[in-house]
Amino acid sequence: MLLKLILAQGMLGLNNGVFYAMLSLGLAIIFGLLNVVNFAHGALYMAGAFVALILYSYVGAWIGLEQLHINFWVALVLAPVIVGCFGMLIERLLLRHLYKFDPIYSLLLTFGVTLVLQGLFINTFGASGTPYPGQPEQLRGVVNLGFMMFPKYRLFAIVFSVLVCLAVWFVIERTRIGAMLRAGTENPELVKAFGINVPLMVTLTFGFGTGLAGLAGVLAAPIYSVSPLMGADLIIIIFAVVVIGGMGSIMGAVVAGFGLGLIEGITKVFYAPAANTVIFFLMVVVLLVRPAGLFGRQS
Amino acid sequence: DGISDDVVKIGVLGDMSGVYSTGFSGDGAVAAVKMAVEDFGGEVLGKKIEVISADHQNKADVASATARQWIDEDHVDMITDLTNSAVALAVQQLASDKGVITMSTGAASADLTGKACTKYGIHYGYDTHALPVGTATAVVKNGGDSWYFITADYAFGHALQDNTSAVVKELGGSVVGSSDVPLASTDFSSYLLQAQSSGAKVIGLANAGQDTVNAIKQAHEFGIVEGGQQLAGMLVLISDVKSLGTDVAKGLNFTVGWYWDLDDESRAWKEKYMKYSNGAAPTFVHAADYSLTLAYLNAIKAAGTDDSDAVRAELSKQKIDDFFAKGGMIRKDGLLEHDMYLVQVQEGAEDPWNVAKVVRTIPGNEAYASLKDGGCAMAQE
Amino acid sequence: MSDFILEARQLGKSFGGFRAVNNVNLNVERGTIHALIGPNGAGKTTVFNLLTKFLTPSSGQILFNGEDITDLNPVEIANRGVVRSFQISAVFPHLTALENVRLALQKRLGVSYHFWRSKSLLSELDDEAIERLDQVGLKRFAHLRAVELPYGRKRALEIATTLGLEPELMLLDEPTQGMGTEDVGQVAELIRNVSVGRTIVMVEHNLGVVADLADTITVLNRGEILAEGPYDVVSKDPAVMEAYMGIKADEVEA
Amino acid sequence: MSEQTAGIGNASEFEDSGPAESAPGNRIVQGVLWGLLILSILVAPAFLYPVFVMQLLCFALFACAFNLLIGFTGLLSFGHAAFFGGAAYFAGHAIKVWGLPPLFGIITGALGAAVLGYLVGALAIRRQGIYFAMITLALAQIVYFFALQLPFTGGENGLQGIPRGTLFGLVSLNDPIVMYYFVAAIFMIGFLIIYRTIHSPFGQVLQAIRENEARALSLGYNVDRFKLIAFVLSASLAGLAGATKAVVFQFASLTDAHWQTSGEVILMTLLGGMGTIFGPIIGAVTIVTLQHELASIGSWVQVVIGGIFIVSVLLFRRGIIGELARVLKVSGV
Amino acid sequence: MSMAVIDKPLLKIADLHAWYGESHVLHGIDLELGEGQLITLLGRNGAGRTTTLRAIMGMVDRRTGSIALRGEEFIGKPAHRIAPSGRIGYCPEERGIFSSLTVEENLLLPPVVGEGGMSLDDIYTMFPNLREVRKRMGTRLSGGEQQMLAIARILRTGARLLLLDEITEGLAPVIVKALGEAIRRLKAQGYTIILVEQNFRFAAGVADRHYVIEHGRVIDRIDDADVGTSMDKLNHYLSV
Ligand SMILES: Nc1ncnc2c1ncn2[C@@H]1O[C@H](COP(=O)(O)OP(=O)(O)OP(=O)(O)O)[C@@H](O)[C@H]1O
Ligand SMILES: Nc1ncnc2c1ncn2[C@@H]1O[C@H](COP(=O)(O)OP(=O)(O)OP(=O)(O)O)[C@@H](O)[C@H]1O
Ligand SMILES: CC(C)C[C@H](N)C(=O)O
Ligand SMILES: [Mg+2]
Ligand SMILES: [Mg+2]
Repeated sequence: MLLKLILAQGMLGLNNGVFYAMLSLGLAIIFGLLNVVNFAHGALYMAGAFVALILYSYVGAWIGLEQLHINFWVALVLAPVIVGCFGMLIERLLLRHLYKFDPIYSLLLTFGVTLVLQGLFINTFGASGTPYPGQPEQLRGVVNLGFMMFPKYRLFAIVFSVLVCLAVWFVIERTRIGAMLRAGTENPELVKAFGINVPLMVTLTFGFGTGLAGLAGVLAAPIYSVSPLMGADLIIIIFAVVVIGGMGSIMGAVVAGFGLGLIEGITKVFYAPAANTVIFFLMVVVLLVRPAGLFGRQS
Repeated sequence: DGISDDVVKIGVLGDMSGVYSTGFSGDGAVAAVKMAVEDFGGEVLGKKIEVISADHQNKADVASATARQWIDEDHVDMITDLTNSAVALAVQQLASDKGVITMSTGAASADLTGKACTKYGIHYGYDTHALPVGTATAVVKNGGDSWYFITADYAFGHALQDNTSAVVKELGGSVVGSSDVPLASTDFSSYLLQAQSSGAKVIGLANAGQDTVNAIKQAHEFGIVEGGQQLAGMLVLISDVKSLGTDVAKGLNFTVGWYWDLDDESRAWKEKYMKYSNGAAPTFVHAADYSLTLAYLNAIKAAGTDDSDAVRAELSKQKIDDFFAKGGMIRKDGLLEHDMYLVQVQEGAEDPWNVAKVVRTIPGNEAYASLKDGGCAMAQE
Repeated sequence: MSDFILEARQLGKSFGGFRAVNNVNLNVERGTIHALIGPNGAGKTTVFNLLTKFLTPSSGQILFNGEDITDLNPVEIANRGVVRSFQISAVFPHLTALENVRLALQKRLGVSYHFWRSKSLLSELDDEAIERLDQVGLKRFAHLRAVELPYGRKRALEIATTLGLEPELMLLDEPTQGMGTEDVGQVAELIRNVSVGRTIVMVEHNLGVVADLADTITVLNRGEILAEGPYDVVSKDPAVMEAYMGIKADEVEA
Repeated sequence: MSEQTAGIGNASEFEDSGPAESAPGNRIVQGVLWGLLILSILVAPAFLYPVFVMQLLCFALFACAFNLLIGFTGLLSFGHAAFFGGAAYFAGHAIKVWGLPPLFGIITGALGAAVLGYLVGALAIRRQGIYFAMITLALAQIVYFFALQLPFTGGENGLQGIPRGTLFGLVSLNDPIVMYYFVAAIFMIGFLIIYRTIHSPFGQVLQAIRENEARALSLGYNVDRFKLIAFVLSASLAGLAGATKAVVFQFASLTDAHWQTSGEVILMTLLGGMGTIFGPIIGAVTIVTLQHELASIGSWVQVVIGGIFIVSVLLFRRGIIGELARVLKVSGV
Repeated sequence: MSMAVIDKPLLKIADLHAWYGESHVLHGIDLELGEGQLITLLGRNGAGRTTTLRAIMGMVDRRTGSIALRGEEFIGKPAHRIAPSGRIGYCPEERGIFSSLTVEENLLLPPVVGEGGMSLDDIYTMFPNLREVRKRMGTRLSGGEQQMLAIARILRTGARLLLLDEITEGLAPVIVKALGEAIRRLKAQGYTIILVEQNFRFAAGVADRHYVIEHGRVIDRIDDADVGTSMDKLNHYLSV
């Protein structure tokens, strides 16, 4: 019985890990390559979920086709693109002006963006959240895992996000793009002088990182209800995940994301009230013994 | 004597945007109060009646700061709604210290007129004692005699869990465990699993609003109901049933303080209310909001003043006899004792809002704790 | 009795598998100017960092005035009187020259943790601070903020500040780097002046300066000591000539 | 990935920081500001709702305490709400349950915040810059969860009904005017402590550390200890503010410990002027007044506050007082 | 001074002005050099030599005048187009080694701008030190190693015009000498080079001409052959 419960809570933990991993991955890309701590990452995740909701429930009505519900699969493609474009807009219009200052200003700026986004969505959709009705038919129902009934959709979310994380890791760590991006963070002027279009690269990277947040949002929509505050507390957890994984480390973000989800889930079996804090305690421990994080480059 | 500041100000302090903003509080509650003021004629003793409202965001500190300023600066005479027990407990205490009447509706904790009762605090509509009397009794009698609670982690949830446990145990059932869940959670799966592995026959939901809806949905998603466990929502509104869909909510029993399909008077009121609220049918909380506003204004009229002591005394003198409550009375401890109704979800009715049918009327004195057992020290002498 | 103010015994430092400093034995005689030279990457800065504990040695021992200071932290070492300068100039840019120097002097009042007292009590140090500035020719810049000083003068300010600690031993890392010829002369002069009554260890690529100032020269190469002695001896050492000056370079792969 | 970012708001960015602090022009401007401050504190309750002014004072003190860290030590703590809110709980518990008189309750709160500050600070100063910010944020979140879950805090309900009691057993603090001057006195004491700290030998070393940490170290200053002391001081004063607020509102709540409050105090300081003496007060007054005046527009407040944040970061990194000082060519204000 | 005009200059700079923000640093630089030539820019600290190179690379806030390379005007070009279309390699004064990249990543970073660049092996042969440290992070290198890396990095790209800023700064004599050799060899291989130096002796013998810059203007131009006879003048320009 206990083993069953541990496995079951572990699965749920892994399920949360999907979002930890995908969000911290985007955050790590943006931080590692642009040196910006994007506080708005949680809000963009929320925006991704809302894009899915809007596509399904509102767009049809807007264009006079009440029966039109743009489905989940389309949202899975469109939402990251839309959120990513929005991210690029933020980068172009706002962040860009802060690169020459202490990175803390970028953190503060994105904090402001978070407040604005949250406020706008609360005003438009209310604070309480709306369920996403567009869960795809193919993924309804449960799978019997032996130790539990697990919704098909959640299983899909886990597999899908693992694949996405691996693909992203490959591109960044195994291609020259990664090195170019890192260099661009450090000394954009010189990299430009070498003949690389740094501003474009930075914008695209930011768009990519935020697009990942949007993607995570779409994945989340059918699981949680879509709410303006869904990213608010999550972002703090994500920060801890990133610190534990090692800031800027792609592998660290992914492994720590899934791993911490798992640990959090299992904690619930033994002492549920500690589940909220276990990640932060682990963070303290990691800081004490390995200040650069599990996968970070030790300085 | 007379009306202080030449105006009677009623403050609606509610959850205007959060998890309780539909069904319990929000625009629907403000509409009910305004409708009552209009029906009353907009004036009392020749002075204007004014309604102001604010969002407490389910935060007791925000609520008490707002209430403090309402009382100190805006000279509000009565504060109502107070959906969210934590909010209500804080504001009721503060207001009573400052000699202002509060009439809580959305808030549920029986402590409001129990151990936390105050001189000017009134609780109107239902409470956590009254809810399980109908629902839990029905469930236990049907064989659901071991319970696991999923509880909203604040004043209300704990009060509801305690009151329900008491009923369950009294009937010979047992409580095997519970999980405390923060207000406004969207993922109940891990708590549901915990409940499932506890082996309890019944998963009692000591929460409300969106929380209840989410918990019920996810229980279905994880095949928990199919696995043989029964869900018991301790506080369910017809708006929740509507958003769940009657197919998902099928078979659910729950307790309400009023149902619009009780009689002609109620049906008529519902029709009128729906015009005020953009077509949403009233929940019993909205009906209570309307009813208490009239009761308060009548008391001022009868007392000839808006002085809190006089009005409070007058409120206990009247019987509440309207579409909402028949022969209800506001007791010394501030509780409105009135009949409650056990209803059951029904499918396929013509009116989309006709989601339930009344299966039992629970007399007020059975539903609510007696003055003596209520635990209000002030009311004991 | 040897009068070595500083002794490093078998000092070693590895980064990962790479041995940047290997078995270095350094004996610095009291009251002398001791120069550390060597090709780039030889480990000179690393040795400095080890001596001042900005890096932790992988092996070996450091003695100061005969006492083992290997386990002290940078602050304790500084407080014993071993003070360093940096390869790039190190001043507090938005403090005035006077305040820069006063920060060094302030330590001896023992009030640095006193957040409840007024800093006007520091003005008793002003006279001495001015005197120190005068020593390095900065008296008239006393009330200018350090950012506004030209590079060479920043270097001088740094030295004046260091002197404020009255160090027994000063470690200077490339004090003339990046200076125009006129500044180089000035700083060299300055170092000679302040060396009176104390010991100086310096890293320097400008052989002119080294020849001019140093009593003893240690040549490092690939983390190890290649040669040691006065300029005339060291500069004629064939190994040094090859490794450092590049004489015979034709035979060495460039 | 360099960690050596110099502290925020210093060095390279603002090259021209006016003449020496004691120049005659400065003296006048400083005097005017001091005069305005004292005068407005004295007469405010005659014109404004006293509870509101007390709230202003509490947040102003909070912002000044925060500024001690960011403006004068170069450390961005993103977790200061933990001390503000934590102290509120300590004070509330001490007064309500232990029955301490309000003044001692508030002191207990500040001491509690000092202990929290020590624990958080000791961990966080192991890293620098953006890391420091994120670590304080996460540690504050632990404090938040404790506030949520420990039995004595009242969880989501908060700690309600903290009695205001009497001062020295003599005057009742339930009288709004007495309460007001009590709060005003606490504010002034806190503010003077901060002012003195900045202008102390200790403050001088803090500034040196902010400008060039390695050099301060090489001069034999135990940099970590200085930072830690500054952190604890700042946390205690933030706690003083939080504890006082708890007594004013008779309430200790999760909001005060939430990260959003940490964000707000940053905004107040940034808006008023980091590293200025009076800036945080102006910033706090602006933000709290805005929140208060705009309360009726609901969540749009968040949008407005967020917008101010963005604009300040982009265009007014010096803040109101900082810009003023630049225009008037003065410093030390 | 001799005013020999080059028939077909590879690079011709005329009346170049440059600004950092408000501050006007270059006040009309004129210089030219032919394919395969090597010139040096001499001058005191702050004269504007570095700025001249940065202005060519588009790394100043504003520039006016003319920079014609192989007949094409470069003033209006965005910074990231300059190196590829001009086949230029730039080695900055502060070296610009990337700390978050390994030595090898640093080496491979600048995109190839043309054919004929050196291979990694050639580079390691030229700078054996670098081979040893190639897996190390960029700024873990000693000052001198960083300098070598900075030069090596642009030799890979196939650039034909090299702008080298104070490459002997902070280097041991042995390396300075080796670099001198390297420069000579590069010139022999047909590279065109602009060298900014404090130390004109370093380049004497290899250079075709020396330009003396002061206050953002070319104040003199000395053919290498005349260095011997212009010693006094040079010393006067470069010291107090
Ligand atoms: N933190 C580090 N990690 C790895 N290697 C390092 C580190 N610091 C220095 N090194 C290596 O140690 C060697 C010695 O470096 P050091 O800076 O001491 O040289 P140096 O003699 O001061 O040279 P220069 O004259 O060029 O400044 C170099 O090869 C350098 O790459
Ligand atoms: N980023 C900048 N902003 C403003 N002014 C600058 C900047 N960089 C250089 N300057 C100024 O431009 C002038 C020319 O500087 P430049 O670096 O070109 O000189 P240089 O001849 O290369 O001397 P050095 O020997 O110092 O390298 C100097 O007065 C310098 O102060
Ligand atoms: C809307 C409600 C369920 C609120 C709840 N009754 C409470 O007391 O908190
Ligand atoms: Mg060195
Ligand atoms: Mg230069």
